[in-house]
Amino acid sequence: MTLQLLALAIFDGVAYAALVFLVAVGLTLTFGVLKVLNIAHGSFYAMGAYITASIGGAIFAAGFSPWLAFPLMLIAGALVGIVVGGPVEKLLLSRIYELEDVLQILVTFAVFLILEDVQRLIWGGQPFFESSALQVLGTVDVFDITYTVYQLILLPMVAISVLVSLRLFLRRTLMGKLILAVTEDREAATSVGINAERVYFVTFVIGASLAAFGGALASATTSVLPGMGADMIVLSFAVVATAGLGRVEGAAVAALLIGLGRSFAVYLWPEIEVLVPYLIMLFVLLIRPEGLFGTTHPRKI
Amino acid sequence: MTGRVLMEAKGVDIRFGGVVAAHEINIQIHEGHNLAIIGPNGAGKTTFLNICTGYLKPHSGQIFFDGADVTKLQPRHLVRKGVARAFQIPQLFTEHTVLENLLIAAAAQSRRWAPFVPMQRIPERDMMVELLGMVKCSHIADRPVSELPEGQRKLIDIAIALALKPKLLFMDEPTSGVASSEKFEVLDIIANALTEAKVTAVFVEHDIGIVERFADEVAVWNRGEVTFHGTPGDILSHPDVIRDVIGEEV
Amino acid sequence: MSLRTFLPAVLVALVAVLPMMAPTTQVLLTLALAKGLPVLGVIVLLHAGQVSFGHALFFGVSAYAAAFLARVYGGGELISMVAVGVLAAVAVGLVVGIFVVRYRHIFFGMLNLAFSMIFFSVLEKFYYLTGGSDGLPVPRPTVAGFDMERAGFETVLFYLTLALCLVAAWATHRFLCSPIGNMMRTIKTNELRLEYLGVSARGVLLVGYLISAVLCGIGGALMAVAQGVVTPEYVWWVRSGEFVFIAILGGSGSVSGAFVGALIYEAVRTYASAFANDIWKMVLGVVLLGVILYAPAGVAGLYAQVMDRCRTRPANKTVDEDQ
Amino acid sequence: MMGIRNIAAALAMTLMAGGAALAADKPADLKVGITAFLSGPASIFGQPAKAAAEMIIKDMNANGGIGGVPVKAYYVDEGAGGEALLAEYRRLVQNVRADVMFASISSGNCNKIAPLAEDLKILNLMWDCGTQRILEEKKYRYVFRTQANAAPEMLATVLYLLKTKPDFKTIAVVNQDYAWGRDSWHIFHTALKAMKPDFKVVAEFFPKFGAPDFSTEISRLQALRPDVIFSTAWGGDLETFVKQASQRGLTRNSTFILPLAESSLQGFGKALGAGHVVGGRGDHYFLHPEKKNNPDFKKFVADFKAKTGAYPIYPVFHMSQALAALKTVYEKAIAANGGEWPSHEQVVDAMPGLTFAGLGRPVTIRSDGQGIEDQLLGTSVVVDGYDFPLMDNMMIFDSDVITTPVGKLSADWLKTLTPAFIDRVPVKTYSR
Repeated sequence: MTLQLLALAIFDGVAYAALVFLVAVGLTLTFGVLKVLNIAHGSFYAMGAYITASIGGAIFAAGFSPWLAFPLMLIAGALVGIVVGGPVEKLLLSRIYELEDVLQILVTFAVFLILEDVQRLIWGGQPFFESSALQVLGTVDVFDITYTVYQLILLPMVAISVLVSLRLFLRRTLMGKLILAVTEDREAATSVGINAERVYFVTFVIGASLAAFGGALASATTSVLPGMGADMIVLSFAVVATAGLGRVEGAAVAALLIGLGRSFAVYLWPEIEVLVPYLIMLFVLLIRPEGLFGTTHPRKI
Repeated sequence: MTGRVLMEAKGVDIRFGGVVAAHEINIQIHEGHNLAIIGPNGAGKTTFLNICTGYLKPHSGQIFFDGADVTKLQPRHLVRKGVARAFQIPQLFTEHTVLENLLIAAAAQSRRWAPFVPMQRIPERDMMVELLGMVKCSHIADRPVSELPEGQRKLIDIAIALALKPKLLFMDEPTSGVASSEKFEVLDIIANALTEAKVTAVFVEHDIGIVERFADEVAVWNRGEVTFHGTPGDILSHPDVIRDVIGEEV
Repeated sequence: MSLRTFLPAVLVALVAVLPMMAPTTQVLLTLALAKGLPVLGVIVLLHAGQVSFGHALFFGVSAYAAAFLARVYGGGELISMVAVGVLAAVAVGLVVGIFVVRYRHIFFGMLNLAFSMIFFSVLEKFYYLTGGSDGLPVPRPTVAGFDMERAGFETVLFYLTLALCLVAAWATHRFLCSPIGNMMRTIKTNELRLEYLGVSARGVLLVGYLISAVLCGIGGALMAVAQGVVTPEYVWWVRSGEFVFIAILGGSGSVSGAFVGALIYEAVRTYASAFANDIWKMVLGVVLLGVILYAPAGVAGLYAQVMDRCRTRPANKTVDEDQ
Repeated sequence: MMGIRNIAAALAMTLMAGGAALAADKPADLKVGITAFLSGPASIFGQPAKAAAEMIIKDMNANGGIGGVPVKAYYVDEGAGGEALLAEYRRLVQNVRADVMFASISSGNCNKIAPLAEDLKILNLMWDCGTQRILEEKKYRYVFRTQANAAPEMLATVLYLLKTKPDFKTIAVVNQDYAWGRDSWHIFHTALKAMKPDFKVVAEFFPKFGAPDFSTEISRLQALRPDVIFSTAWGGDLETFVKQASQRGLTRNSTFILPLAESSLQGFGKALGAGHVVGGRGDHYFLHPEKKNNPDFKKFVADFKAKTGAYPIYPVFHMSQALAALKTVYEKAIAANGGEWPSHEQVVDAMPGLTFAGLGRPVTIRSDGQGIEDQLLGTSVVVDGYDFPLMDNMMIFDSDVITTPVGKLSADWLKTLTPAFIDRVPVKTYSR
């Protein structure tokens, strides 16, 4: 493998990792606080993508500037987080925090199934392809290879800024500190009077918005089609488990690991490309069952 | 102090973050001598039980049982060697009845897996019914343990440990959660059962009255260290102990 | 015989004679029963408080093993195909099981999913061996050496499936009541105490895992033979999800729930997929939510409740004495 | 009641099958069960085909049906999954008592259905699926294919490539990771190797079916710069791949060989550009050079566009062929039966040797049940008046020569080809 190919594999891997990170970080954040692995997270991702692609397609066809795609993505993310994620937490999840783990997962699985068909009913079965946002930023040649600015520069930058702002939010703002407190020790946090319900709600909406925003960003680079949510939830879980459940910064590292692993596979051994995330996850968990950055608290007895 | 050394801790150290939970602990547990562990909250008493039963691994030091180094063993290995434990918060099988809890323990003890034989028909059943009688719980044999009051749950927890036919039994505050009027009665039941089964007991206890009556030896824990170890008569009258431990209790 | 046991016996008898009345239901019932077996496998693990989102793995491994056997010998024998399928499922169950029993809850569920997805990808990737997404044909096997026409074979297969299901249900029930079965159930309530009984919780869970793999194995091989073809669809996550769904629908508390759930599910699916294919997943989701929130014990649980009510109503006075 | 009726019906069928010489009564309608993807990604094939079937059947029935009997169609969704499909297939054959079944689009489904149809003794026309294995590996009495299969389709693609771009040196493949993607590449590669030994495969990618993103593959292809990039992908996957490749400039550097692109031309929009090889699994093209001025053809294309909003694509042609076969075989069997309505077995007997014409050139059924269907390929060209690429430099290959001979396996037969074969295949060339 030449140095040129090495560089190319890294570029591809980073661009891919950026997208995966955006979705996985929402999942891990939600899990950290609610202790529920939200399988419907993949649906939020898909819905963000569908909304951006369909509305974008309509307004660009009507002659509006393709630059509008970027604010549209933010709106789509927030919209899905609040309009879909909000009610799911308030009406459904809030009723099941006392249930066994198994049933909690199944409830989010049920939500996932329902949202899958909701998407099908709204957007049909055929793929959407709306890449105005990607085209408007143009391309850049690196080592004679044409890359889109969107994938090579914008996506990694967005991912980094989300990571940084999330860190600042969690460490510097009151809400952020509350979220961290609940993540660390739910009982202690509620016993000192933190309104856990509100923290749950806000966290869930943020998590859902991040997933939808990830989907919105992805919609410019890929075709939006049924089933994309299912693929994404499994991939995100691989990232989150590799990192350690609830680890925000860890998710960035794990996403990078899996993104690079995948792109190197395409260069070196394309046949195992789809297996790479799982292989990495299994390998990590075999050595560190709690994930790369996870910690185990022995139960107090 | 006489009797064979059953378990011994040598230079045991453990820290959690900056907190020293055990420091240079050296202590011997003698066969037939019931040992009470007293000390203020957070002194590292439960941590010591956790280390002795394999739940926690010390950062340095060793644990010997019957002369063999057992420091690295898991709780289940120690149980197989004869070290059982009852917990501060009773650890029961909450979807099973009282008798079923004991039957599971008995089956575990005799390694009777019997994958297609109903558990109610195992030969150990009679023994467990008898054990229930010994701890005066026959009348609740078929009640789900989740419905029982704390005192009874504690008894069942200890009965489960006894069903394992241990040589050495650790009990973490066996009378906490038991109404003070019943404490002596409960511990009488336990002590009788222990004597009958020839089990050496190590128990963490706050109630000095109980300690005086049931312990053959007393060890005092403070900030992760054993500060005193001797007969109840010597230790409980020691002014430092009265000031640091007993005074706090009263 | 009490009403409580009488009705299920009637149900079994009804299932047994239905194909004589309505021949087209025979294959449908065979498929439903074959699917009930892996559901039973999922239920075994639910008793340990664990849910596997990848149990279609063992279903598929067995189905492919049966198909390979038939291909190697240019046609197979029904009994040996089922036996080889089960052996393969157990072998894979042992390898995967040793790894996954170290984990609980979400990790357990999702790692199972990951393994099944790896196998799914392998089936599609190693195309020249596995036939890729087209799968492998499973030629109609001989039965105890006899070549049979489709109609006769399907009848034999149906009654074999029914018999195997009854045996499996009985054996699983006995297992769950046995000492080791009870130990496995304590993984759900207090794994720490189990370890403090000198028992390896992982070891016990592995036994349960292998039993569930056997159940999936029987179901997978029967399904392969009944369908006449195996495809990677057998291992897809949707199928694993279906097993879990049926387990919850039927009621995870008892072994009968698996088959009751599978029969209801297959019947509704067959007739609903014609008109409601577009919203099929939504229907599943809504039903799943409804069952979890309002009838957590599933159909079998509802039945038990109704029976309890029938029993206690005329005998209200005696209830107090029990207290 | 129900049970007795079913048993009686089963008995009646057995008697009928036994006494094939008896003339059957003319039924009230001729029931045809049609399986097609009505949901899922492959519904881009199934939905147009269903629309075409509705149009053609309506037209047929308006003109007296088949031998005076109207045709009634029952549609089954292949997208519901294998089990549901088989259950529904059985229901149509055993309960609804369909006279003929058309199944299916997916090769995987054809694999499942062919043995079932044989056991149920029901005439089954494989109307769209591509796998050549079914009829090559086993002899069927009741299963026929009213179109070509993967072998002549890929062989024609190789021939077109070698006629138009004989000097290429390097090739890469990007196919969907499922049976069709693997199989079609295997056939294409075998045939190409036999007729042009000096080329190099620089990359083989099989991204998973429904992959939403090909960025990494495209980077790799840009670094490798193959002369030719082959892909039998279809539907959303093909559109995504071509669009992403076009954004990154890959379509300017390499020639794409896309044997199924006829079905996606309208979806490509401006992305594909000129100079790439386009095929349509047969002689299927809404501007078919031999048919585009035929008034019936023109009317059908116009009606179809009016009904569905799009131009017809190859599954529409395949459906027209299956329905043409249905009509023709019944007429042949009626004639053979002295004008009486034929029994099911008589219809089956009339299938081998049958020649019929749908919207394209005529198709003939061989003794092994395989249809001989000519193959059209062309080169993409951008033309004013259409907002998607059309085909130029079209060639229609005669399929007698390029279809694997009866009794041979394609995998073996293709290896026996030589470079001389290229000029032995009768071909007609048309420009736009």
